Amino acid sequence: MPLLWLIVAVLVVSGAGYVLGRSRAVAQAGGDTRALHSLPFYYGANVFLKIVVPAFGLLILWLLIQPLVVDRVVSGTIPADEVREGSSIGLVMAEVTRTAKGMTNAVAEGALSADALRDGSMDPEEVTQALKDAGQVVTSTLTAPIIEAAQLRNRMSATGSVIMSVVVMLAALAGLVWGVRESAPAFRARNVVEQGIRVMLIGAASIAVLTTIGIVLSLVFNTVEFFRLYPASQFFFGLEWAPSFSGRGGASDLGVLPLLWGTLYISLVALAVAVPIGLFAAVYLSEYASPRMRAVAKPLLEVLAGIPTIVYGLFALLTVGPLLVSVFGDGGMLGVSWQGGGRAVMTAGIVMGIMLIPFVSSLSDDIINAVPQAMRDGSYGLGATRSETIKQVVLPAALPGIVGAILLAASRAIGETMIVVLGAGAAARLSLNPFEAMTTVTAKIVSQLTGDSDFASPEALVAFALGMTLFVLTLGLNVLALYIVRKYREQYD
Amino acid sequence: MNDMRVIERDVDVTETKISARGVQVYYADNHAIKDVNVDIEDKTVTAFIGPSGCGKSTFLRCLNRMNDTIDICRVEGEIRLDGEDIYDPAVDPVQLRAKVGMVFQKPNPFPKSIYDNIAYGPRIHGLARNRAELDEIVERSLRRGAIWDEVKDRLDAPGTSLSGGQQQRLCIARAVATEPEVLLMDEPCSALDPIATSQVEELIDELRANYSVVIVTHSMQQAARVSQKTAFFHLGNLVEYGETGKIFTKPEDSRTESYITGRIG
Amino acid sequence: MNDMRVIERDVDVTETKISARGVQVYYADNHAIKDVNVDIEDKTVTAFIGPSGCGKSTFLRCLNRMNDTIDICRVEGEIRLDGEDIYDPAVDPVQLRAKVGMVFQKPNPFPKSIYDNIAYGPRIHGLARNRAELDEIVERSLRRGAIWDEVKDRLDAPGTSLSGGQQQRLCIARAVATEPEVLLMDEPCSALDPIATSQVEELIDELRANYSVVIVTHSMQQAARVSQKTAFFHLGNLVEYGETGKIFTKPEDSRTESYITGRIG
Amino acid sequence: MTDATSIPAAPEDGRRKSSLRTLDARTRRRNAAEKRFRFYGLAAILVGLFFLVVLGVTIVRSGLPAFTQTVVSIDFTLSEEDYAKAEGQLFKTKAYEQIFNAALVTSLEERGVEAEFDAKAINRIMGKPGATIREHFRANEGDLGTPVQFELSAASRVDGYFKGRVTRDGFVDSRFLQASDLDLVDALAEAGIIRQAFNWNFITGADSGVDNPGGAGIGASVVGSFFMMLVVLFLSLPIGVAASIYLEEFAPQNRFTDLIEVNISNLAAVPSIVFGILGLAVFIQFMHLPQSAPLVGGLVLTLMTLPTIIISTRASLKAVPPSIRDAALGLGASKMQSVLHHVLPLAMPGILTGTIIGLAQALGETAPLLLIGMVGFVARGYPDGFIAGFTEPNSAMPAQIYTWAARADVGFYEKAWGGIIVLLLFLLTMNIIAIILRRRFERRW
Amino acid sequence: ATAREQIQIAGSSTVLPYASIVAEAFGDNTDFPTPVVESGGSSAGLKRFCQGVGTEHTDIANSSRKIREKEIAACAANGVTDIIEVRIGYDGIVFASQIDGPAYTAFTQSDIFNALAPKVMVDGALVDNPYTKWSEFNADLPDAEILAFIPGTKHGTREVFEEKVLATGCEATGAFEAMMAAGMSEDEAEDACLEVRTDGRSVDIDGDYTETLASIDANANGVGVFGLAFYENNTDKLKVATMAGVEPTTETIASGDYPVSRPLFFYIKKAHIGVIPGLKLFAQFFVADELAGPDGPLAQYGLVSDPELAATQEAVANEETMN
Ligand SMILES: Nc1ncnc2c1ncn2[C@@H]1O[C@H](COP(=O)(O)OP(=O)(O)OP(=O)(O)O)[C@@H](O)[C@H]1O
Ligand SMILES: Nc1ncnc2c1ncn2[C@@H]1O[C@H](COP(=O)(O)OP(=O)(O)OP(=O)(O)O)[C@@H](O)[C@H]1O
Ligand SMILES: [Mg+2]
Ligand SMILES: [Mg+2]
Repeated sequence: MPLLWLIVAVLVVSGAGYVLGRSRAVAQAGGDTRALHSLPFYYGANVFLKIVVPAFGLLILWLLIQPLVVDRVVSGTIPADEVREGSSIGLVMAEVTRTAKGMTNAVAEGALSADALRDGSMDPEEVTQALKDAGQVVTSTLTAPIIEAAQLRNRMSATGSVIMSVVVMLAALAGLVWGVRESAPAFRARNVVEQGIRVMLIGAASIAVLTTIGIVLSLVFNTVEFFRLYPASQFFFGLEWAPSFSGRGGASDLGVLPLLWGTLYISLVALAVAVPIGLFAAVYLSEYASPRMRAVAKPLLEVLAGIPTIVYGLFALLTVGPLLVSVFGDGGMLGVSWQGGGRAVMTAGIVMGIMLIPFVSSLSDDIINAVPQAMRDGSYGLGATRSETIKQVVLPAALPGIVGAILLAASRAIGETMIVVLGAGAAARLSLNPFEAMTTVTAKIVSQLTGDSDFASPEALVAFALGMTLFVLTLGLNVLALYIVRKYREQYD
Repeated sequence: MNDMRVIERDVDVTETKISARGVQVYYADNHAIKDVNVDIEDKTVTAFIGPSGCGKSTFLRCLNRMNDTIDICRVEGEIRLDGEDIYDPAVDPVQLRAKVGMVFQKPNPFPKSIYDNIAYGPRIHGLARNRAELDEIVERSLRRGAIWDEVKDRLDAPGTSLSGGQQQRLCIARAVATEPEVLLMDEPCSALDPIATSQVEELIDELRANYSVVIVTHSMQQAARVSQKTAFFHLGNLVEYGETGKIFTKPEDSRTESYITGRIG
Repeated sequence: MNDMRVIERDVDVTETKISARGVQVYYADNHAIKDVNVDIEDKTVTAFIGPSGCGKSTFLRCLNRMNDTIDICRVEGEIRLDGEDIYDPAVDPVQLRAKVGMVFQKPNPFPKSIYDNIAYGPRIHGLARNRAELDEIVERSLRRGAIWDEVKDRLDAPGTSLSGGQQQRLCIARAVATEPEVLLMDEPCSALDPIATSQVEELIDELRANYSVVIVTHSMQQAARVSQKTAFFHLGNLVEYGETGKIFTKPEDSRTESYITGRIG
Repeated sequence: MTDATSIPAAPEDGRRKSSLRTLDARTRRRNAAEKRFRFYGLAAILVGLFFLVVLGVTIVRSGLPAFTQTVVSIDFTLSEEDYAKAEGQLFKTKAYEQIFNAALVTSLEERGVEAEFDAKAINRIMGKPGATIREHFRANEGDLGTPVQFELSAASRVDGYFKGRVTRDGFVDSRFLQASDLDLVDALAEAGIIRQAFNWNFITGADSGVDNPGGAGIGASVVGSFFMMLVVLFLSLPIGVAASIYLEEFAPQNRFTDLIEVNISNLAAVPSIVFGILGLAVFIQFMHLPQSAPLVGGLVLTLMTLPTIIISTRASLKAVPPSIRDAALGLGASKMQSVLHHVLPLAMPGILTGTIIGLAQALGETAPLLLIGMVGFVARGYPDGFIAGFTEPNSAMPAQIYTWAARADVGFYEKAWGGIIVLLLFLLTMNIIAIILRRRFERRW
Repeated sequence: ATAREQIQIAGSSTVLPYASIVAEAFGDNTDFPTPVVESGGSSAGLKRFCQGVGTEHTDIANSSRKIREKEIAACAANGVTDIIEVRIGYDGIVFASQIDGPAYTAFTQSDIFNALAPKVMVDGALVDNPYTKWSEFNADLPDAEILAFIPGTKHGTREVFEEKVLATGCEATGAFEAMMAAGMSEDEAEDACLEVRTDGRSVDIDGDYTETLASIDANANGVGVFGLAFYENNTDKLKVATMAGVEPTTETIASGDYPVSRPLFFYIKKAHIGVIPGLKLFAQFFVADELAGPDGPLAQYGLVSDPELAATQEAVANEETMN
């Protein structure tokens, strides 16, 4: 693993750089750290960063770019007649890549002689057989141009990695020299290091952005494909969700509205359960409970978030559903017959709400706890009761955090499937009655993705369109939430 | 030192408002108040003086049970308001605090608008029947806190965006707005300029007509100017308590004397 | 009013440490500082006086760019420290603040131990080579802050469990520990008793030998006692700036005069 | 200032003179509200705990039986020729089973067990011992021809009979078990041949085929989950905290930052299976990481957990009062130092809460694993090394539970609940550190 | 990347149990590692199967239906051209209810259609389904509320249920003719026949049969649709109903007497044979008489053994690709 060694080598150099940079700065200051602009640590860290960042940056870039370059060059050498009908240059290149890797592996295992990597006049059959024997993936009998291309590819990559190792090490050493030379007392090491850390922080923040881009990309192509097969207007405005399995075309109704309605309804019920319970629990934990009770109750409530959803699903199906039916169902305790079956918006919503309690309670508790005591004192001193203080002083001050917690809970509610499927059913329906079965977008995404239908049919592709729709909608909701927080935020201190 | 003269005012009533007997306060192991006995009279301004850290704030906070909010704080002894033990389990600290208002040492405006800061107390106590009345209370309180002119144009600005002294006056106005029977003020003028200080002192004097006011101060002059009674604390002990005039002119305890004469202000 | 006499001290150096030119500060629309020009001299104590809310703290916070942390605050004009514009983009505010230390109006100890509160500055500036040195710095700073005796037995107690005045002195000690060249003190003695006040004043006087000190105070006496230069602010304007003696005895501006004479303390 | 200087008359004479003990109507109302409020709080906690208890009891009651297993323990001698014969077959384990069952029949006949039985009945009683036997003799060829004591799990229904899941009344004959077999089982139990034992295999083993509930264990998937959680913890916590610090403390307040903020909250609402789609495309098909591997699972779950950690971290960073930052900055600390030294420690409880909740969610999540190949039948035993632990195919606890719950044999249903117990124990162990840490960081100021 | 050692299988959750039995046995009986069998549905399994050739793609796709033309085309577009189709047997689909519940013992397709269709024939006219109890249209059936748990639209079983039960029932009751008579085209009428009522008496189950079982547990009147294997494993809780007089057993299904069943398949990527260790052996193992035969563990578990197994074995041995 030369790559591993290269990384180790760079790390060793950077370790040495840290020590050198630090000691040089201290030495130049005559051993008096006070004469330094920054703490000695920063001088070391500066050199460390100067070595690691360019070296690894270069390494990563090289690793990304080299295959592209090699592929370009190699694909240029493949004669046009190698590309069979119905195939494409891309597939041939995939084969070349596979063959090249296979040959390398085969040589490493000793199944092929080392000069097979060079020999231009190898018998394709022989190579194919040798590769198969070595347990490498080969699709069919290889042809001479493919073997040659594979050899070229291997040669280029090998040279490439040698050059890469040299360049990376040079960069590391250059960084070392640069960094150590900088290590003079007047050098603003802290600023440089902090700038570096800042860049890393930005990097971390951009991972979230990259994830979003990735999600959009992984949904968008299939979404477009879906809309090619199914009219967008029916998808967005259709009032019915009834995919037909047989995929005979035209038989499916894929209207998103009933699903959206179900999502909204179930999430609302779930939040209606989780938010009051969670908030009251948080308030009690942070304002009333003894430290010991808090220490016990809070983690216990958090267990609720960790119970696998399948348990909640079964709880909904076997316990809560029948219970609700016995109250709201035909011949139930209330004498109303609102609820037909155990599966209902209410069932799923209530159970989901239970699961979400800790999302609201724990986080809100932390935030409430962080509100300075002086705020509370100010209110108590005016003769306010605790609850008045909490409602009018503490909660407003903790609002951003609480909204965050609720958003998290809402997100989880929207993303949940198992409880929905077991508790609310799989049938989409547009109805106001919370005691009827409904289903959510997410549940349908999962079921259409994991179903048995034709993967190129609208019934399967609709999952992507649903994902996209949900994504856009929740984006809207989040913008709204941000706006609310901005508007009502109360900055204490 | 001529302005250290004690203004001789009639102490109209001598009815005892708050009486403390054998009060001990501990912060965990730290014995902060040691066996303090004191009678605070109604319609009187009582000043607590003493070196920093001697327990003035601690004792003050005992008087309206604000110490309840500090976990490690333990109060022993007996404190009676109008003859009723305020530490009695039957006593509702909320009602107590409505009667015994407090201005804290560090100004702590709520992160709300200036208006809401003041209106908060009257609202929870239901002192205003309607918005107009509330507006009136707010204005009156801000005027009494000597801050009306500075904030009248920005009642919607957050209380936290005020300057230090303004925040302090806001807190005074806030406390006054609830019309407590006893007002505890912990260094209410520490961040105030002389003019504002005199306005607050006027307020205190005015309050004295109906209420009892306890004020912690580091300024002997202020104590002498506004108070009729003075209590001198030292290392958690109540060293001396009596008529302000007497404390400042003929202290009995040598510690009092040395504190008063060792003064600089 | 005999203790209002101005102590005539030699103003050793007249080198300008900080010079402000045409400084304007806005809090959103609120014009808090209006075109202030001032030269603060090295090895001198400068006092800022003025009514509450006039912009003293705001201006003080400009001098070490603490206003950067307030989003809505906008500073215009030029402030030079040793001839260098501190608002220059090339200037590192961190380094600036290491040189220009600050004691805030509201004491704000870290929720850490007393020891760590003091040791924090020396640690991040690498002022101590080892633990012993650090211990020494902490002790010296606490002594200079006139609080050593009160806390020496509980250096591990949280800084937030101190009394108001103690917190204030802790913050002074904390600021002194980092050995800044300029020390900005926003009402450092507001919560202190006379004895502690005099100790802090001594400290200020002592610091003057090497550093430049700017102090905001509401006490004319204090300004007169410790400062060589005094600046009087009014409604965001620097009304008058000059030798302390002159300001207090022969003010040029009528507003200054009325503020000083209208005083009570 | 006229109305300001005139002292207003006492607003309510009643209030002024009232005793502290006698509450006026308003105070009584307020106190009642206070009591109610406090009661709501307590009730909320109790409701939460009540559900926890209900769920906990359900889980424990349904899951505890998974920790025991009915075993048939018997001395068994395998002759060399039987061994050779069995090894010569395509379906070797079946051959071993037949040999074993035949031997059991003989042994029972010798002992004179008082029950009617035939070879078919024995077949029905026994589970799938073939693999165990083969494994043993392949590893210890020396044992051939000598008696070896085996403890082999009995069939799922026999197990159910011992655990009370299968009862004689209402018993329906099926090709899996017949009423007459129960007499035989009773007789065997009396003879001490068949009994209940602690099911170590459940704790240490890997998944088994759907016809072999006795052989199924959660152990391998605990390892899988462990490696995934390692990845999640070591990636999502630092990245999440770093991202939050940037957004909350350093990022300029502008549209772009708002966009990122909204974006992150939005990620939290993306259904987890969509992360699976992303993971399949990016990690497996683009980056060529191995399929069904905890490494990929961990990466996908990291992406899924990040928003939770970021949202909670940001919320708690926001909650730290600015005066703390000012104090540090005023001493000449850099922004970075003030954040790292003061703000972050104070925000720690919220960060840890986010981690606890995020990891709990990640630990229990199956949907994204579905698409990267960790759900189904991934019975691979233990990885042979630390690195291999990340890259070798493995399942995860929730995936295992999910698959078990879907299987037809009730024996697996019980295993699923047992797996849930293990999962919760795992979760508690994982959380305990965070909970202790969180308590240490909690303070009011 | 190093070559993958284990066989990677993905696809139908109906095939998964059988695949898991074979995979476990394969691991126990050979020196190859135990294959990994992912669930996730036929659709996802085939999709991954078709995404390309190479170690990052799966070797085998399990499917509870035949691969479709469009999918073959998609495969080809990604270079997956040589596919071997293997039929492993049949899955019987049965109607079962709580063992102590109402006596649902014999159904016909018409009964199911009458119970679940949104529009049924009453007195010769096509009307909105008025029935609330089974006995209302068939006096032989119990006097119990209609409540059926049928496979959700994600399941392949749904197709069989629609085609072999609803469509047949639709024609048998005369509803189909009535629809045609009412002016629907043949296609429309066929589609209409496959619809189910939406008033909550027909409940879609998107989950597994365990979910159906749990639903039946919670509803004494419920009738559920199960796979034969699942039913046979739970005879102590469920009682099965005959369909058109035929009792569902492996024999009746294999002989074709029992009308509701479907074949199960898996597909092998020929390019991976000889490359992924043991791939071909696994396929052969799967369809060997010892495993998939009438006495093998698969049949023991409930798979209806394919009467033409020998031909399948032949085809696998010869690596016969489709087309
Ligand atoms: N954060 C802030 N946001 C908005 N306005 C502010 C803020 N801080 C101060 N102000 C306003 O700026 C003006 C000057 O405030 P500053 O704090 O400088 O006064 P000051 O002279 O220090 O008063 P004091 O003696 O009361 O502390 C005041 O009107 C105040 O209300
Ligand atoms: N919350 C607390 N926890 C622990 N000790 C405390 C707390 N508050 C105060 N103390 C200690 O109790 C003693 C008395 O404090 P107190 O605040 O009453 O002093 P004070 O007289 O108000 O002083 P100052 O004039 O400085 O405000 C001091 O030693 C202080 O350190
Ligand atoms: Mg105090
Ligand atoms: Mg100020």
